[in-house]
Amino acid sequence: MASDTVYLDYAATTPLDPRVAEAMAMCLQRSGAFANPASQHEPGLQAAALVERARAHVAALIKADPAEIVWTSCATESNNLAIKGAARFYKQRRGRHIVTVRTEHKSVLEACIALEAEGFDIEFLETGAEGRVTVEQLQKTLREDTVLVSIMHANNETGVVQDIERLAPIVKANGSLLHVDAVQSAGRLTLDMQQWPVDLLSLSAHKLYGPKGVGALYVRARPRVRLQALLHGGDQEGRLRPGTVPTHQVVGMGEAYRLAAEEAEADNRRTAALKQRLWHRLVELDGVFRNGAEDACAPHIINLAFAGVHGEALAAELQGLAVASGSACTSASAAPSHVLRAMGVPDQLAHSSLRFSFGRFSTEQDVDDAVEIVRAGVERLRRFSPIWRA
Amino acid sequence: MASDTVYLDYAATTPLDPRVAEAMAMCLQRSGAFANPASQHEPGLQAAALVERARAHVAALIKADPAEIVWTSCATESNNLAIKGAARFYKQRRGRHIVTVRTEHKSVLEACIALEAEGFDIEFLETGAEGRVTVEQLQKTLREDTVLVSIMHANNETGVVQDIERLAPIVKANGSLLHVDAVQSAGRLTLDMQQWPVDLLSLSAHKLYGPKGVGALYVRARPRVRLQALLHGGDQEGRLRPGTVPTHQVVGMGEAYRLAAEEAEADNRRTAALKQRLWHRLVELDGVFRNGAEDACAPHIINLAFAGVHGEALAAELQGLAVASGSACTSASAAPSHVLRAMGVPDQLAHSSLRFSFGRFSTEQDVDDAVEIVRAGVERLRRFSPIWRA
Amino acid sequence: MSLISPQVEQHYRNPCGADAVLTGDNVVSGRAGRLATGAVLELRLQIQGSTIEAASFEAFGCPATVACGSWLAAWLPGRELAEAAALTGLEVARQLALPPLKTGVALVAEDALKAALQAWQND
Amino acid sequence: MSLISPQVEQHYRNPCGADAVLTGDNVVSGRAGRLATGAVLELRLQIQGSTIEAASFEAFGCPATVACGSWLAAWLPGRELAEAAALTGLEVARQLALPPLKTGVALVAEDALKAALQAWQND
Ligand SMILES: Cc1ncc(COP(=O)(O)O)c(C=O)c1O
Ligand SMILES: Cc1ncc(COP(=O)(O)O)c(C=O)c1O
Ligand code: FES
Ligand code: FES
Repeated sequence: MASDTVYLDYAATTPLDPRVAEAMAMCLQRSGAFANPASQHEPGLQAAALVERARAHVAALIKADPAEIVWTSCATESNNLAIKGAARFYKQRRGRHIVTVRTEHKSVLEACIALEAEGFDIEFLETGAEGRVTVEQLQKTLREDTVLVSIMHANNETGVVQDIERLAPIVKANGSLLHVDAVQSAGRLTLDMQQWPVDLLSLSAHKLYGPKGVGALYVRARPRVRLQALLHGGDQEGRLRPGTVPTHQVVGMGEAYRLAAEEAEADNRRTAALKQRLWHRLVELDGVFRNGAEDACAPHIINLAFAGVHGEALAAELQGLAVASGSACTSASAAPSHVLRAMGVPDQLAHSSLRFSFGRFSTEQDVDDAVEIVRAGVERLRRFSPIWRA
Repeated sequence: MASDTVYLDYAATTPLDPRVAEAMAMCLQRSGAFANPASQHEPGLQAAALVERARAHVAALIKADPAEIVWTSCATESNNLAIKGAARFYKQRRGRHIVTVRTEHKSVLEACIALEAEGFDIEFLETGAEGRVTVEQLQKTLREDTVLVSIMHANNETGVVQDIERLAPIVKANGSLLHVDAVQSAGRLTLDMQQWPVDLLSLSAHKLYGPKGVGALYVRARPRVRLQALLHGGDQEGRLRPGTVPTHQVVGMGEAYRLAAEEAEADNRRTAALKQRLWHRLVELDGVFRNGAEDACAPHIINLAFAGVHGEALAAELQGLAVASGSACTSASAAPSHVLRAMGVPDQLAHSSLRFSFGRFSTEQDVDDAVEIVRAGVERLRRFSPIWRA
Repeated sequence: MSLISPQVEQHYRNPCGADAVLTGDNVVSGRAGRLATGAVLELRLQIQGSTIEAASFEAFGCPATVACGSWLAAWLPGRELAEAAALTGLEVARQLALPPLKTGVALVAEDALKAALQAWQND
Repeated sequence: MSLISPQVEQHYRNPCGADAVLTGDNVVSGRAGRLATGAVLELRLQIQGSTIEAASFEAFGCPATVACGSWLAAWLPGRELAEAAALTGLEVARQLALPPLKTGVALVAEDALKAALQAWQND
């Protein structure tokens, strides 16, 4: 990428940590662990050993047992496997009622909706302007036939954090399974599978300085959670996920998670400070609003609305600055973000929102440059905005 | 891997071509195309451009249009998406009869069998000792409600090649869809989607000097073949395969396929010669048989039975030589290869078989070393074999 | 931005009639679009007899929306009212090489123009 | 090979009684297992009175199969017939630290031993 672009889109994807790239490169050489980790010959066993070491690193970050980690090809697959897999396996035993939240990632929402065709009954929890689900709401919605509840930890658009520690026991008391999409929170917030009664947890590598194209699903072993596989055809990953395990990819994820265990605290302190710096500067622009709960937010994400200017136009103004525009304008609909709408953000502001997200390589200079670029864009667009009167 | 291991297991997985590793490394640097190819900012568009160039390279090798290539996470997923996706989409229109072959890869067989639970009727074509399906057999088996036929091109255990050019028109004349698993044949045999009436074709990167963890599915555009997706949750890949596209992985596959277009012919001439060299030397051992048609075999695979010795024991003898043992002894059953059994190979010989497979980096020295290692192992084991009398 | 043609790019970066201040008896305005769908366009026309003398716009929307406003503000001055009334959104979309996804934005532009011409008639 | 314990490795690489040639009136043999399941073991015992004097084996099968044969050929000489008859496959599996997957192979070994002892009785 153009080296002069200020990259504040870490929630979309992060660059690799150079140490991760190095660990992967070892597997990519002819002299490295290139063999198929399922092969029973010596080179295969060497690759398998690396795969298992990586599994242990991922497990360690969430305080799980390595045997509870299933490799997948991305968090979209993890979410689909968790939701469809559990729903299909337990529907006879338990029922066909599924509960999730309107602000979930598309891969959760659409996996749930796909299950409607199989006779499942999906119920969506609403969130207030804060973007948070309450204990009372959840309690009211659970039914005897609720087979699965899927609630994300940190939201990818707003950073808003759901209080899994308080919500989880309620789901378990009802005898339902709980799936948590922890893609944005892994390495940013504490995840503790020994303490939290969570059954399934989705993880991704590429939001935490690991490679794209690999993810993981935590599947609780005690009591054992069962799933119906989405793919068939091999004995890999306890038959939950057949296909040759890509050694370099999982080694990259393992190394990324190992580094996170060591460095996340310092990273998070830094990104939280950068986020505050950005907010304090931009709020001076007038008509700038923060979407989502300020006091329950992942350290790396901030979502801001700029009254009077359109997010897509603003994004086009931001030459040299990579951030995410709120509205999903590359998709067929010109609708603004489903997350912001679900939080009751007015249409105008929902269309006017940008997500800024920070990471290990972000600097104060990045923030200061970003502020100048955004200020210029907002000021130009407001000059001919029919809805902005300064 | 131990650099003194002779690696003759290219059909399990290949090492990366160093040029592929280099192309991938460019995407793995912070200064490289690390952004999310779905992002609309400049770095995202740069990544998307690389993804599209890679798609064009893959399409070119099989004479398809780039828009007909869908990225997947591996060929196991390609096979599952093709088979379940087509069967589920067309069942109402066409019927629930599916035809495949007993010698297919597990991911095809198990995907088909998984469909039985949804009311599909799976019929398996038998092969003779040659391992080949005949036109007459296929013709006899097709029914009016046959929705899908899945036949692999080159077999992964024996190298036996099905005559897709003759079989495909028969499937199409019947109005059924045809899926071909071309994982082992891509880059080894000609694949021409302009000439062949094939609807769906599965491809993998890691059998052709590309990375593990990425594959592709060819989906014919004219007439357009429709599929029901396995995963839900994003607009990527025409909604057939949501999830962040892993730029470095698809760039690796693209580069591998680009190189194959240039170098496959020379590679194949070389591997075919190495295979003959191995065969001529080993046949001197007595009681060595070749599994599968000799005259319709992919250039890189040879499967040999060593009478009187067990494949797993032989594999354990072969310190310093990486080849594949026929029987699947790491799985719960001690059954010999389903492929060899389907070909009518007697139990004893099926248990006594090894697959040798060659590739771009194989040398005559590799062959000669392999012959000596195998000879020593076979001779030792035969000395106390209850079923071998020299 | 992949959805942006060179024509849109030009008008978006250097819009025509975005800074013009049109006032007076012979100035009318028309507004179209909804905040909910993310595109609002307001057009002002200064009219003399049956001729449009000057035009300006304000826009809230994606770059294509801004470009539509700018294109109108550049094209309208000097036109007869009848000619302006005959302009369609599809023609605007064609002129700006908008992708199909953005046709809706051009229809908003047509509506804003129609609303302004209607306001003149009602005057 | 991940399914191979050190005990199996030792017996497989250096099997006992694989090369012994036992012949004579007081030699019986027992065979068990099937080619179909990939493990065949043949055991020969040289018996004097109620004592096993010598043993040899032949095996077709995975390393565990070979190791079972070798372990028997090493363990049996000097044993009383009654003691040999009491040996179970599970004990063989335990001695060789076989993984559960390979228990079947040890049961084949037990069967071969039983068959040889039976042949002696029938003699
Ligand atoms: C919260 C959340 N869940 C799931 C995903 C899907 O991740 P992937 O693109 O790796 O499939 C993302 C990434 O966009 C995310 O932010
Ligand atoms: C013929 C064939 N089909 C499918 C596959 C599955 O490929 P992957 O392991 O990449 O999913 C393989 C590889 O083992 C194969 O040889
Ligand atoms: S904002 Fe203009 S179309 Fe989405
Ligand atoms: S060969 Fe011994 S168990 Fe499979």
